[in-house]
Amino acid sequence: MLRFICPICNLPADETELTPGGEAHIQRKGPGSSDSEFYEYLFERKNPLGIHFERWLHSYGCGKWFHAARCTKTMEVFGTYKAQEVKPPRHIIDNIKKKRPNWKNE
Amino acid sequence: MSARISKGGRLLDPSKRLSFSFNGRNLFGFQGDTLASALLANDQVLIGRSFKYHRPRGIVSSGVEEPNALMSLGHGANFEPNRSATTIELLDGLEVISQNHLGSLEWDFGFINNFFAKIFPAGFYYKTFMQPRIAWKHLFEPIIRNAAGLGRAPSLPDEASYEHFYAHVDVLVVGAGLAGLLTTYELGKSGLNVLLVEQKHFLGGHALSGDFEVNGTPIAAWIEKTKQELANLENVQIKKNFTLVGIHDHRYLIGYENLEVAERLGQSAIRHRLWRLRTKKIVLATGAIERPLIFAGNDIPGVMLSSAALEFYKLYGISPGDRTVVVTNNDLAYLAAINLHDAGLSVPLIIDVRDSSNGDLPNLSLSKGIRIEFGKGISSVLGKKRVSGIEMCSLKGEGSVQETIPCDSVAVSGGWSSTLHLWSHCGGKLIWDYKLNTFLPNSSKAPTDENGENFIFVVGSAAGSFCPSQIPQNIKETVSTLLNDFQGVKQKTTKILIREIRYGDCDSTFVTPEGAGEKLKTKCFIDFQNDVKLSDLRLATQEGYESVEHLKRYTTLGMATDQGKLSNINGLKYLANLVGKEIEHVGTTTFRPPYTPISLGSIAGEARKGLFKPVRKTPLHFWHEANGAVWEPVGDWKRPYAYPKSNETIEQAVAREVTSTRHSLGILDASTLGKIIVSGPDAGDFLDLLYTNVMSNLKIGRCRYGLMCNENGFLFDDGVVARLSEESFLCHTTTGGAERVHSWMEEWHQTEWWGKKVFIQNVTEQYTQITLAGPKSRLLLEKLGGSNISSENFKPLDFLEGKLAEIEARIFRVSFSGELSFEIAIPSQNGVEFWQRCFEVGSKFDIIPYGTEALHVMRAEKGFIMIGDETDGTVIPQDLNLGWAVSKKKKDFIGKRAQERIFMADPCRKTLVGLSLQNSSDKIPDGAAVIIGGGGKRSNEVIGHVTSTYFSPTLNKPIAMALLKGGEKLRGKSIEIPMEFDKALKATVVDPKFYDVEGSRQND
Amino acid sequence: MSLAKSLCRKRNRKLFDKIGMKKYSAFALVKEAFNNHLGWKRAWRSAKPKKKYKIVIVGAGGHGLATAYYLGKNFGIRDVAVVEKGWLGGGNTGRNTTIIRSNYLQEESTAIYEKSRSLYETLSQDLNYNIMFSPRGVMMLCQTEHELRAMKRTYYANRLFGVQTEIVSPARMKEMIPIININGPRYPILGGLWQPRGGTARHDAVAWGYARAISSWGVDIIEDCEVTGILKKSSKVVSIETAKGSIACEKLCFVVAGSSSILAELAGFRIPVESVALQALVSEPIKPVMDCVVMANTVHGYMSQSDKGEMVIGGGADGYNNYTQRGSFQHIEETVRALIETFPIISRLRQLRQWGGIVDMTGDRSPIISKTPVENIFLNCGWGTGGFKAIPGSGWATAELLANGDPGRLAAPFSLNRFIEGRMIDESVAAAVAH
Amino acid sequence: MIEVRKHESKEILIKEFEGVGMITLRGNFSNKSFQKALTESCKLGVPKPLSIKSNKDLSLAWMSPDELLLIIHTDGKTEKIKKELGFSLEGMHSLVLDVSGSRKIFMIEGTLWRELLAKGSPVDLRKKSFTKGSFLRTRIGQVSVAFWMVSNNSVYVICGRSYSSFFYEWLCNAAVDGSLRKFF
Ligand SMILES: Cc1cc2nc3c(=O)[nH]c(=O)nc-3n(C[C@H](O)[C@H](O)[C@H](O)COP(=O)(O)OP(=O)(O)OC[C@H]3O[C@@H](n4cnc5c(N)ncnc54)[C@H](O)[C@@H]3O)c2cc1C
Ligand SMILES: NC(=O)c1ccc[n+]([C@@H]2O[C@H](COP(=O)([O-])OP(=O)(O)OC[C@H]3O[C@@H](n4cnc5c(N)ncnc54)[C@H](O)[C@@H]3O)[C@@H](O)[C@H]2O)c1
Ligand SMILES: Cc1cc2nc3c(=O)[nH]c(=O)nc-3n(C[C@H](O)[C@H](O)[C@H](O)COP(=O)(O)O)c2cc1C
Ligand SMILES: [Zn+2]
Repeated sequence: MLRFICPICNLPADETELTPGGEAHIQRKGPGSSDSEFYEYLFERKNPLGIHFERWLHSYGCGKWFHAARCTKTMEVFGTYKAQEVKPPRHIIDNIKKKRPNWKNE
Repeated sequence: MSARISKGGRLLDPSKRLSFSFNGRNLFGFQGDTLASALLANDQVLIGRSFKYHRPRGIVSSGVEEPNALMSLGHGANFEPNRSATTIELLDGLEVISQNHLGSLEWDFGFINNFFAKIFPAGFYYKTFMQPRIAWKHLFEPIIRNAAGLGRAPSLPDEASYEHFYAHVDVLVVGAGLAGLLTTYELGKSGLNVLLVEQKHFLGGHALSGDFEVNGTPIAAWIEKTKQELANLENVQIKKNFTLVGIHDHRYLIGYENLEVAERLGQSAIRHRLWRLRTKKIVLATGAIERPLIFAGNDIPGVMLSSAALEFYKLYGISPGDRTVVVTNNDLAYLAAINLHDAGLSVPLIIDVRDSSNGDLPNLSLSKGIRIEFGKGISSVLGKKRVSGIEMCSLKGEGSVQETIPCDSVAVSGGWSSTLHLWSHCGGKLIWDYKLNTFLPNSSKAPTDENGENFIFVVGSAAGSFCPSQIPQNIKETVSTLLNDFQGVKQKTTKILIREIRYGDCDSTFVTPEGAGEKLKTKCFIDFQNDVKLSDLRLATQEGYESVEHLKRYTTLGMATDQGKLSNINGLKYLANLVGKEIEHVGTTTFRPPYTPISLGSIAGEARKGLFKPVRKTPLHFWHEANGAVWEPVGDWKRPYAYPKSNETIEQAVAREVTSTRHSLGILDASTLGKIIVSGPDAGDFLDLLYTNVMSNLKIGRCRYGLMCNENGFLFDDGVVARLSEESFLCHTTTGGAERVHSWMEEWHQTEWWGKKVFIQNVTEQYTQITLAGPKSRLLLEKLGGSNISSENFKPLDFLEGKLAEIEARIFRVSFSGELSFEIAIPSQNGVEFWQRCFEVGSKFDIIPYGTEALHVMRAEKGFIMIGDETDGTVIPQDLNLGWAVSKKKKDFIGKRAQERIFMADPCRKTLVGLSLQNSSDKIPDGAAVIIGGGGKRSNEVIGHVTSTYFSPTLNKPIAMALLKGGEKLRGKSIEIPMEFDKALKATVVDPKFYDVEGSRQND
Repeated sequence: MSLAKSLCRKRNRKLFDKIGMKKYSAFALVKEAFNNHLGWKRAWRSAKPKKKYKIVIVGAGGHGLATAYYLGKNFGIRDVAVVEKGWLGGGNTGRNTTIIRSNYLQEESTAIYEKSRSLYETLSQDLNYNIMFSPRGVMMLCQTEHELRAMKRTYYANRLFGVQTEIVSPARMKEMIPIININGPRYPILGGLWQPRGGTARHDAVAWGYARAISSWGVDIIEDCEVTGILKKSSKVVSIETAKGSIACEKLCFVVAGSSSILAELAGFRIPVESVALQALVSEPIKPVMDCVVMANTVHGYMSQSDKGEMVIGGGADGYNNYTQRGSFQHIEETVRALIETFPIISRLRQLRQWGGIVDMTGDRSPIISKTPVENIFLNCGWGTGGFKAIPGSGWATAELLANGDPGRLAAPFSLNRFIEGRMIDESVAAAVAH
Repeated sequence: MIEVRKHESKEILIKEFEGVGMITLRGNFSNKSFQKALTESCKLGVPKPLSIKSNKDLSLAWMSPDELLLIIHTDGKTEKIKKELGFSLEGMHSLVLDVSGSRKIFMIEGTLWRELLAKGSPVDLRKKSFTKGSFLRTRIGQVSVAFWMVSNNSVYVICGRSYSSFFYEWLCNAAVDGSLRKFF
């Protein structure tokens, strides 16, 4: 039963108050993209064993989406941040690197 | 015999006699007894039969690790199988029945299995019962199933109440033994908010059976005193009958509070309460569980753990037998011998498999005149339904008998296993301690929380401090590290001194004699409940099932209701021997929640019957109810399906509702339709991205039917959009779609197009939405008065904000029935009033309410699609001839790119058509498949399926819509719908608009 | 190794003796009883990896082992290794609720699941290992009008594709399943889709049975041997790195379910798969009360009773990526309350154990049996919440793909390409869950 | 504010109301003019996240970073305040909606109200965490709600109108005599 601190409310939100939304930072591909680009956007996922940047919705709370960096192996959370960040912010990356020196952001 | 004696019994209240029944026999016990102690008090040593061989079994333990003493309790709605007698507090009037015997407990026909035991070793069923094939299902499987299964299932629904409770605490201490009490005592002074939980109905754990002193106070008195002191602390709470059953990710814990006794005594409305705890730190003071030694006949009733013998005596005043032989590999079991001896019972012999002991207890025993034999073991236990003696042998050899000692009980100890299940639930690992002969927490592979930090601390015998005198120091250190993690909280320690004699080391022996041959091994039980013997483990490894996990699954070792609490470590030790590895390399199987079984009722909590799932009700719900509505669940809503009159069938009611609406006037509660306001300077642009058609050019005061697709191009919702003002749109959605569409819009706005200035607000519940349909609908509205809705002034797809019958209303001229129709939104507070006004005024127009089915029939007659019927998540608008509502001009909208993919333009895609039956007395079934060509045979190509099918009261014939491959090209062609028995219905492919194709009625 | 090669050429019967495999039968059991069962041989050899194999299959779950089996049986290819990171059958094959059915909606699915189900019927005999296939029937409840319509659609589709199913009335259902509550206040039961030849099997035995058979042919099953790297030379794989050294191969096949993305990453491509936890639980055992499998999709829960007597219960999957083999408690809760509504008598039964498996969910919830961007790597995955029933059929189809280099009729629709073309095989249209 | 029904058990009194004036207000809180408009028409400033501000007539609750809920305690004022707000926010990207019919409001009285809510809500309800002035949006059982303390002895809970009869039953069930034990 996960728990994240919603970066908007600053409240620890119980998993049952949240809705998961899959991988974060996927760049939308619309008309004009090639078939394979569109396939990548729609279906291909990193699904890593390790640190995953992902989306959550504080659905029973403020109703806002946010991003989280979480390890899919240990469930450790390295921080949450706003959904409008197009890439993981510096402090999140720093925190991950501090705790997982060998981690590479791909 | 086992019996109640006048000594011991720290938990008993001899003034309160309780009566209970066992297999119909009336027996007595006292307040404070467990069912197990009460049974023993009545010399009920044989208490059940084992799972596979139906062997006679007795009580072996005094706690949750009990594998044998499973009972069925109560009757009727209170019946419950598989309850272990050692964990049940005795209650007056308790009804108890033993389990798993064909015939009586004493004379069990199932015992016949025991004689075939030789051909039923572990996994025998994988090797046989294969021929003839049919026999497995009809013969062998039923036999196996009936033989297995322990207790009967309840036959009546459970009437008890259950509930959940959420709590946040700073520190949770699990287990109120000496270690748990001391920890709580220490933490209590810190001011932190502490919860101490104990699964049993008393505090003190094993220490309550001890005879040592804490700071000079005898242990029992110290426990009582500490309990009082803790009770006075504001920040500390203690819960008995409360088992922590699971530790889940991110410090989410599940606790199981057993209130059965309080419930039975009328002091609690709740039977079980399931706690969900979030805590900062957890201290496991869960103690240790004793292991049996393994020797032939170790399952015969009368053989029990030394700690059980001690506890039954100390806490409940029970003698396990008149003559008790103790057999052990450690010092602690001497406590049982000494205590029984001091109680005046006979302890003819202590068999100690060790060569000697470096502790004080053996000498103490000798000084009391108890005989000790070192380096010996048990070759066999004598007796069938209870112990009559043991045969002593030397530990080394193969078990040749040196002496036969008559006795009626055997107290056995094979060492102690620290209780660390909870440590492992969330990924914590264990290491084997060779000195203590137990697994201990591996602090370098501890479970971690969401911050990647350790959050579980282990103290007391769970951490390997088996001797009470070690515990205070262990706790002091733990508490100080724990408090480090709480800012500003300092430790205030008290000096605690526990004086206790020195315990000698435990030895690693677990099987006696060491050289036991095959014959003995087939009587050496490891898992009592599942009848797993040494010979089974040997066979499994011989066949290659030698990883612990294979071993477990092949032999069922540790899979019983005690989950191997008693058997696992012995099993692992034997496995290690068999495969020639150290136990730490063999590893353990995974510990999984729950620590002890919990009722399914408690998991469901209050969410049953009426509270199972929310029901959403419109403001008019009570009216529908009072007017005979039959309900249909739609999403969380309940909507009226139809309003049958007392003499009508539902079909007749639907037909009447349709006809009457088409002829005069029908009224529908459409409040469940989603209503979403999208407002802001960019609202139009934003909606252009969400709908397939253009919304930005909609005129104020006008409506447009819109479609929404997902990024895969598939249609998922439709509805009418109205432009309220320059910057504000009102989007209608399907009933099931309101929340989905609202969050869909929010998601795209927040995560992709946050630059667009819009606010999105779900106002579904703000309005009572009412549809008035039928040729007389305008007349009614005119009668209600307040707004100009004349045909010149108020065209199809117009809307206006005004008043009707003095009530503020928004009126939309839209039609889903094909009739002249108005949809009216009234603030929900006024909905009922308005609805009733419609009936008052409408009576002269023959107004009738209609339900969802009439609505569906009417829309099908018009060939309108229904999300969920014509769509199934794989359909694009073009398939439904709705290409006109998909903009070609727009650069982008959700689903556009997807619709450009190869398969979306494939000519063999299914498209929507109407079906007209050639024989109009037929009815096309829902979902029927459609083929081309005759015969209804399998060989024919399936070209699609029926999406909607109704009998049309308007046209007086069946109508249907279907999605067919290349549907458009099939117009006018004949297709077939195969039915049972190779029959087929014949139909012609037609336009799905069956009624009023020009739309003159709705545009009137 | 010459042993393996020579084994490939000889008839099975002889192989039994070579490996020392002993035929299982009641007779053998009685005979062994007199010998204290000391004569039984290992079910499968514990093999050390050779330098090179023609085909290496990664993952000794049901699908990997079945693939090896049909490679040997249908194509005579036995120079094969099955490499497993843990203990064989320890993935989802060892932790599923064992429902076997083939009443799927789409033609492509029906074809492979029905093939699979029919192979299950004789699998015990084929493998000479009792996998306890129990065709006790699967009942899928319909609790809304909409669900009833969808089930009817499935029923008609099934008939035409040769899968025997029927729609049963609530009254009939009550006769078949006396403990069911058909008048639940919230979602009364409106009917059911009944597949009489569906049922369950003993999950572990499926893996062990296949392992024993292929091992006897000389196929190497290498446990405790995680694949950690993939060596490629121009778009082809030459060898794999493992915990037990490097192994060369001509063809490589990933059959690793929840770990598929990790292996794809090692091989340098990505796949349309996400790994999430799916949970199950068992009650304490009781005497038989329910003789078939019941699935309730509207309320989310399904249940059957094992031969040992526990009620085996499965529910929904978590919505977030997870490799821990445990999930969130709320799913257990949802499932249990749904089942108590459906079977009120189970409220006083007790949960004995819960666990999770990591299931591989694809974009359209249908599996992938396909070639990949790397020429000689093949992929079998995406069975998600429902691939136990598919083990024999999928093994059959994957063997075909591996042997021929191209998919046969069964596998063709399940290519990776379908996601690019938009040609999805969407089973969720008929049922929310697909166990 | 009309009392629809009430339920009394030994420890708890539950009352359900409708017709409580409520206005949803969306806008940019950091915008000075927005703040000004608010102070002018409500005499209340923007509340901090997870909090509620009240005066005699009104309460203003933080719903999300761009949404406020204005609760009007005095009958008959809703329309007027809505107009005023609409007027003063004119020209600003904002939204003012009367949502009085969208929700129902429950008053729960009794010393064990925390225990009652804790049967269904995962939030931290300890006295030190949930205090007067806190406003939380969460879930109780399967229903989405928001609540705030009125006094040491009472709390207000709001939920969607269509869920209210279910929620009322939920509350009555949770208040059953013999099921509440002091914890907080
Ligand atoms: C709780 C639950 C209930 C289910 N219920 C049903 C049901 O009722 N009916 C049904 O049909 N299906 C059901 N399923 C689905 C079914 O279990 C799976 O689809 C099926 O077992 C998948 O088999 P597999 O062989 O593909 O994968 P697995 O059995 O998971 O095997 C994959 C193997 O690959 C190994 N592996 C992974 N990475 C590596 C590596 N790097 N190197 C070497 N080896 C590796 C793993 O250790 C594992 O043994 C359920 C699943 C779960 C979790
Ligand atoms: N009798 C013996 O021979 C023996 C053996 C080992 C230890 N001890 C003695 O026991 C004492 C050690 O005390 P301790 O506190 O470490 O152990 P303990 O066994 O006395 O206490 C542990 C307590 O935790 C409870 N518990 C375990 N799991 C639980 C759960 N999941 N939820 C709730 N409660 C749970 C148990 O019911 C028990 O009361 C010392 O006196 C030591 O000498 C005695
Ligand atoms: C069909 C089925 C029935 C099971 N029955 C039992 C059982 O009776 N007792 C038990 O302890 N576990 C039972 N299990 C659960 C296993 O013990 C184990 O938890 C599961 O296979 C997952 O493995 P793991 O817990 O080792 O990760 C069963 C599992 C399955 C799939
Ligand atoms: Zn939030």
